[in-house]
Amino acid sequence: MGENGNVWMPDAMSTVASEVDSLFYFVLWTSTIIFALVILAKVYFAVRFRRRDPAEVPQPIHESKLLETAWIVIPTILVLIVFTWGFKVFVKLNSPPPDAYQITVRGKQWFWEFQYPNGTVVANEMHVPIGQPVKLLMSSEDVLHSFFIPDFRVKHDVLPNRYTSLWFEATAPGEYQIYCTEYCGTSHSGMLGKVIVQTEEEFAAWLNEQSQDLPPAELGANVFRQYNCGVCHSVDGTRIVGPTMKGLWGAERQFEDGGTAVADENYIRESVLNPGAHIVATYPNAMPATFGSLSAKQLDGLIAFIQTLE
Amino acid sequence: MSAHGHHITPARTLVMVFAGLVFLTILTVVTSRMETGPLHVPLAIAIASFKAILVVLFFMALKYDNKVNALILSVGTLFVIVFLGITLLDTMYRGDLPNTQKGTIMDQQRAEEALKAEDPGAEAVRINRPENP
Amino acid sequence: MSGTTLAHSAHQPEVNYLNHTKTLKSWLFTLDHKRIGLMYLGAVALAFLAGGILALLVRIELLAPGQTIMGPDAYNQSFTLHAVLMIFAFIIPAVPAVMGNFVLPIQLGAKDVAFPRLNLASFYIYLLGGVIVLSALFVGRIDGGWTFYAPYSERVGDSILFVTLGVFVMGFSSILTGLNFIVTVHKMRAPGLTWTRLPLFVWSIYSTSIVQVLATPVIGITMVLLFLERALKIGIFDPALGGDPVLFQHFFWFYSHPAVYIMILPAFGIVSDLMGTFSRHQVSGYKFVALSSVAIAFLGFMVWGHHMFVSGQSATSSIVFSLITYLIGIPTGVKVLNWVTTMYRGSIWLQTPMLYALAFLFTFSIGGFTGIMLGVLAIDVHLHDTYFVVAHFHYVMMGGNVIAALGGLHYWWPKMTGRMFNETAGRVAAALVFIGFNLTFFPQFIMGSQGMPRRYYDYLPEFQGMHQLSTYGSWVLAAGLFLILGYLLWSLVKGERATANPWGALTLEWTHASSPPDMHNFHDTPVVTRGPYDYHLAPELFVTSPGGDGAAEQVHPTETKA
Amino acid sequence: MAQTTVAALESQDHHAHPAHLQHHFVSSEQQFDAAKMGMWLFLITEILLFSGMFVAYTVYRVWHPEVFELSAELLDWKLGGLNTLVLLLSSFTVAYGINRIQHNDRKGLIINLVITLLCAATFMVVKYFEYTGKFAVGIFPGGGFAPTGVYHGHELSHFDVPYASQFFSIYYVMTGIHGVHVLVGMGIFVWLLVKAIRGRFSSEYYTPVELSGLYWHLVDIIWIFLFPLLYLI
Ligand code: HEA
Ligand code: HEA
Ligand code: HEC
Ligand code: CUA
Ligand SMILES: [Cu+2]
Repeated sequence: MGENGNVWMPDAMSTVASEVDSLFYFVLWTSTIIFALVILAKVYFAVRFRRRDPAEVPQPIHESKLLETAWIVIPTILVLIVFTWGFKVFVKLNSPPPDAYQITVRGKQWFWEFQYPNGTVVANEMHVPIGQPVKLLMSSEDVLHSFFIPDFRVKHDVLPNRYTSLWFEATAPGEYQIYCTEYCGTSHSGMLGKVIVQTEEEFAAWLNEQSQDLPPAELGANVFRQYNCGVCHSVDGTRIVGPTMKGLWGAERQFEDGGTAVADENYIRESVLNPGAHIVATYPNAMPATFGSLSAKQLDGLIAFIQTLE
Repeated sequence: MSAHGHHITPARTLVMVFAGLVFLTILTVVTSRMETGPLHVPLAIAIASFKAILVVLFFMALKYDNKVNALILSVGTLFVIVFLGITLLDTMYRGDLPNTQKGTIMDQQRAEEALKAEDPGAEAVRINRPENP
Repeated sequence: MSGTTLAHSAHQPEVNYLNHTKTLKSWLFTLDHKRIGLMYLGAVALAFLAGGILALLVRIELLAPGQTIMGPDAYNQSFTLHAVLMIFAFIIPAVPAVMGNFVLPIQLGAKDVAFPRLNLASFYIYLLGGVIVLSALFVGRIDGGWTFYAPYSERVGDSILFVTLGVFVMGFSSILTGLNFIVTVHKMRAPGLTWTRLPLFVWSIYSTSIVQVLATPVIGITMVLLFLERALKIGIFDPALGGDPVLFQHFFWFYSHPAVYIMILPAFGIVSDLMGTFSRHQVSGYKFVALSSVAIAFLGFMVWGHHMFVSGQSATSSIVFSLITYLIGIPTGVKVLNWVTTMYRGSIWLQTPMLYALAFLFTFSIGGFTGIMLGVLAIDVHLHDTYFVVAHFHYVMMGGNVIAALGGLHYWWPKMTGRMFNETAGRVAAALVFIGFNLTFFPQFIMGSQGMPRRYYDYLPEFQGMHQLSTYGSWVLAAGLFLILGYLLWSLVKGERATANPWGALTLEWTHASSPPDMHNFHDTPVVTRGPYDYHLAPELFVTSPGGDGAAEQVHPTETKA
Repeated sequence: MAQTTVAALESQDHHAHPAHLQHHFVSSEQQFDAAKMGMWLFLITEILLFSGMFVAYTVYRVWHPEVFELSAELLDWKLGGLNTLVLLLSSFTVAYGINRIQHNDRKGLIINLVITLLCAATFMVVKYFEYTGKFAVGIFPGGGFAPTGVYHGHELSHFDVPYASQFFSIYYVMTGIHGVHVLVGMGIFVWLLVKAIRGRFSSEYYTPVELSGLYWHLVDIIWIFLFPLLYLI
């Protein structure tokens, strides 16, 4: 249980993280000490005063007023300290500096979309510059989600119809995990993402590159990866939640209601935009209808990508 | 309390309480139709509370009843106040730290549309959108 | 309490509440609080078993990342049903409706609870609610967790209507039980049984009942509103209709936080009684322990928002909630202190029930301290909805309530059934439960603070070690619990017959009622002349003992009264 | 309390048990007190049940006071006021009925119960007209809210504003659940009436009348609050 954050807290990678950690360890260790006192006393008494003679009747003892008072006063002082401390850090955690770089975040079942000030939209992989406060302005398209980056010690619920926000300032380059921590349906545990912390220059270069044109199949592969299609669709022929994408192109599809169709551009477009329209036989109607925001370019990319999966 | 000592509320008291209740009903209607400014809501609630107290004390005979029952009622009422009061602490102060927006997104959009409708020329008017505070 | 009454009730009566009538009907329509208590015990144990098996399935699924034994939808439904069963069908009725029903009237020296018919009705309402909840399974999926957060709960299938209706109905049962007990405590005490002579178990059930009566109606109206919101789209909670999802959370937690004190206060009562009996010592700070239950019950109503620190509620309210949350730790802490000091210079008899009381002190304290950590605003931001919270509430619910309830079950088992369980088996099982429990849930604290979110069907490989430990622990825990089930059932057939007062306790159910009690509890209404833990005033209970450990059994002459 | 019980215990052997006394009570006194206390506890659960709706009302009113004031104008305060008076009268007759039976005036009790029932029925009939009148112009709770035409001299299209539907949802839920309580109360009064006609009550024993009365007064009190909150302000 070292202070270096290996057993309890993960390594502190944002400016506020270490403040949260000091508080955490303060509470942890004071609690541990009081707990140890209680348990030691209990074990000692259980051994020392164990019943030796079935007929023994101990005399009542006088309660120690001092002990009782101390036991009330000391914890009260401790909790008041912890309260003020916790409150201060809480306010800091929730008040982004005015010069923060703002990224708009949309949570959907079950992926995250990030929109940069220049209009670039990416999914599940958020690139941010190091050493600069970043503010996320978040909202949801459907149900509650919650945006959590453990390494930065930040979390906030993402609500439909209301903006909430959080902010952080990363202290070292690297990749950090994003979780969704409010239950949101089947793939709640698949609603993951990454924060990629880069130097100013790298970040600027990445942002620039995002707005450039990629070849459609490559763009499609990116979309497929970023939007986590792979959670439900394999590209190597194995069956997961949904049908595999391998060999899908041009194949004849059997539907639950008995209908059939050939998997062409329109079919794939429809499958993605309105998955409930035709349910592939033997599969559940489990694909979320949340991909409506994919642009025409991205859809073309996906189609091109699926074409490559012979 | 005597042997079968239930208190008997005299008919006269009951009639007077009833008359009082009718009077207060009329009063609340009348005052609510007058211009009472900031007193508008509190007055109506005060009158209603007073009526409720009359019913409790006389029709329900709590005035003459076991004190425990009065305690039960007070505790119940107290917790309604706790529920209401602390919930309002949230809903009234929503957005006191910048991590939550006070209004909903729908409201903001409506306000924006209203602005545009008023002044179609000002395409760029964007009120209080979080993107550009 | 004269010697004659003691001798009088010491023998095991031929005719008792269990066998004075034998037909099935005489059980199903019984108005006897003891039989109703036993029926609850059966129902509640079934719920625990079902909930526990689901928990084991959940744990097995988490043995490795990816799919292990079930898919995501099955998993999400498993933990939801696990929680709904455990909370509404098991833990809330467990202690009050089983032990409260059985023991409370006898401890008060009453023949029955104030409203026996209502008591029976609440049992059947409880069953009805349970059936409605389970019928949801046949309608469609029930996922979303036991918290039913809007708007998700309004988007999943219609089965959620059944769950909400079932919870609503079970709530009624809980209200009626609480109401019944409050009136019983006020109006049915035996002569001489003043408020300061009430056993602490009675005090705790009394405070619990207050919470039940005050809080449960709110979950009722919440469920009604959720129901109407689905049926009529009334738009109070659903943001798509202009509603406010955070308001739903206020409604839900206004009930569900006080509900956690419905779960823990009875456990405090059991532990106080066990500490007194098995230390044969006055429970120190009696008045404080008694009143702190009431204080906790009241304070518990003002902290519900500590479940909502990152929900988007205002910081103003978060501050109030956080501050009052800590304040609850103070009266709880004084209870802990008084339990420990009760042991000081006592005469501590380490029988199975006492082992559970000691285990409780350990596990509940961990649960309580981690609760305080969660109440710290800045720390909760990181820990909210991670396995740290899961570990916290299992430490207080399983490690607090269930372990105390197991202690109580062992303690009152001889009274309920007239049979002793096997002591050795009891100790082995207690050890298994204690070790298994800690092994299951302690690793969850660590993975939680490392960032492992809860309600996750799948997880990143780095958490696998902790998850595996936890799963293995759940097997040890299950082994202990099944062992208990086994030897308790066995004792019904082969168990040694119990005397009236095998533990040498001082409360009325031991001193004035036989084991098992007869149908009206007492031959004559007892007259109480001393406090519940005044062991030093009752030497006649112990001094005649011929010696040997556990010899309290031999204290009372087993031969019939001359 | 303990003293009463001792006294009652001692006297128990000397008195014959009245027919209504259950075996686990030592005296009618104890039985009556217990029943009444149980009733009061039940009443506070009712209060807390309604509290949820009052909280919803207050929260939305604080957020959108103008909408609530505007929407309240669509409710007819004359009908609401009439219903208030009707319920007050019924509360009075219940209380007076108890007074009658305490004087062993069985006929008085019956007459008062009948008036109470009539009042309750009037209340429901008025509510029926209020509801149907609104349904006719598309004022439905929640999702169905689509007001059109003219109602009470108001052009309804002005009311198709955000959160007006919330007001009416709350209106329907509150008055609806209150109405259910009135219906339940009517059932209870029919039952009491039958018992009263069969001569089950006397100045010695009228606990069911008294307890039902408490319930009815609470239903009245809730309306006392609903009336100004929904119709007037
Ligand atoms: C039996 C049930 C029970 C009990 C008794 C408690 C007791 C407490 N709980 Fe717990 N809690 C739950 C059941 C319970 N809880 C459940 C079910 C959830 C999660 C629900 C969900 O989301 O699904 C939860 C979640 C939960 C949260 C929200 C976490 C989150 O979601 O982010 C918080 C935050 O404040 C909290 C705090 C506390 C506190 C402060 C106590 C206190 O009462 C503890 C008091 C005890 C002690 C403090 C120990 C003894 C004291 C001393 C030895 C004295 C010295 C003390 C000091 C110096 C402080 N609990
Ligand atoms: C009383 C409450 C209670 C109890 C006792 C338990 C008991 C257990 N719980 Fe549960 N749990 C909850 C309440 C409870 N839980 C709640 C509220 C949630 C939150 C759900 C949500 O997120 O919505 C949860 C969630 C939860 C999770 C997290 C799921 C997730 O977030 O993805 C896990 C995972 O490990 C878990 C495991 C266990 C285990 C292994 C036990 C074990 O302790 C179980 C052991 C029991 C048995 C093995 C049964 C044996 C019984 C018998 C043999 C009958 C014998 C009868 C007598 C002795 C009378 N629980
Ligand atoms: C939560 C699971 C899930 C996710 C995430 C998901 N899908 Fe699906 N998908 C399914 C299921 C189940 C089906 C089969 C049922 C149906 O037709 O709706 C399906 C069907 C399809 C089909 C038709 C396949 C066929 O065999 O005819 C296409 C194309 C498709 N998905 C593309 C995508 C793309 C592209 C993405 C990501 C942008 C995606 N899916 C994300 C579950 C998912
Ligand atoms: Cu999104 Cu969980
Ligand atoms: Cu809580």
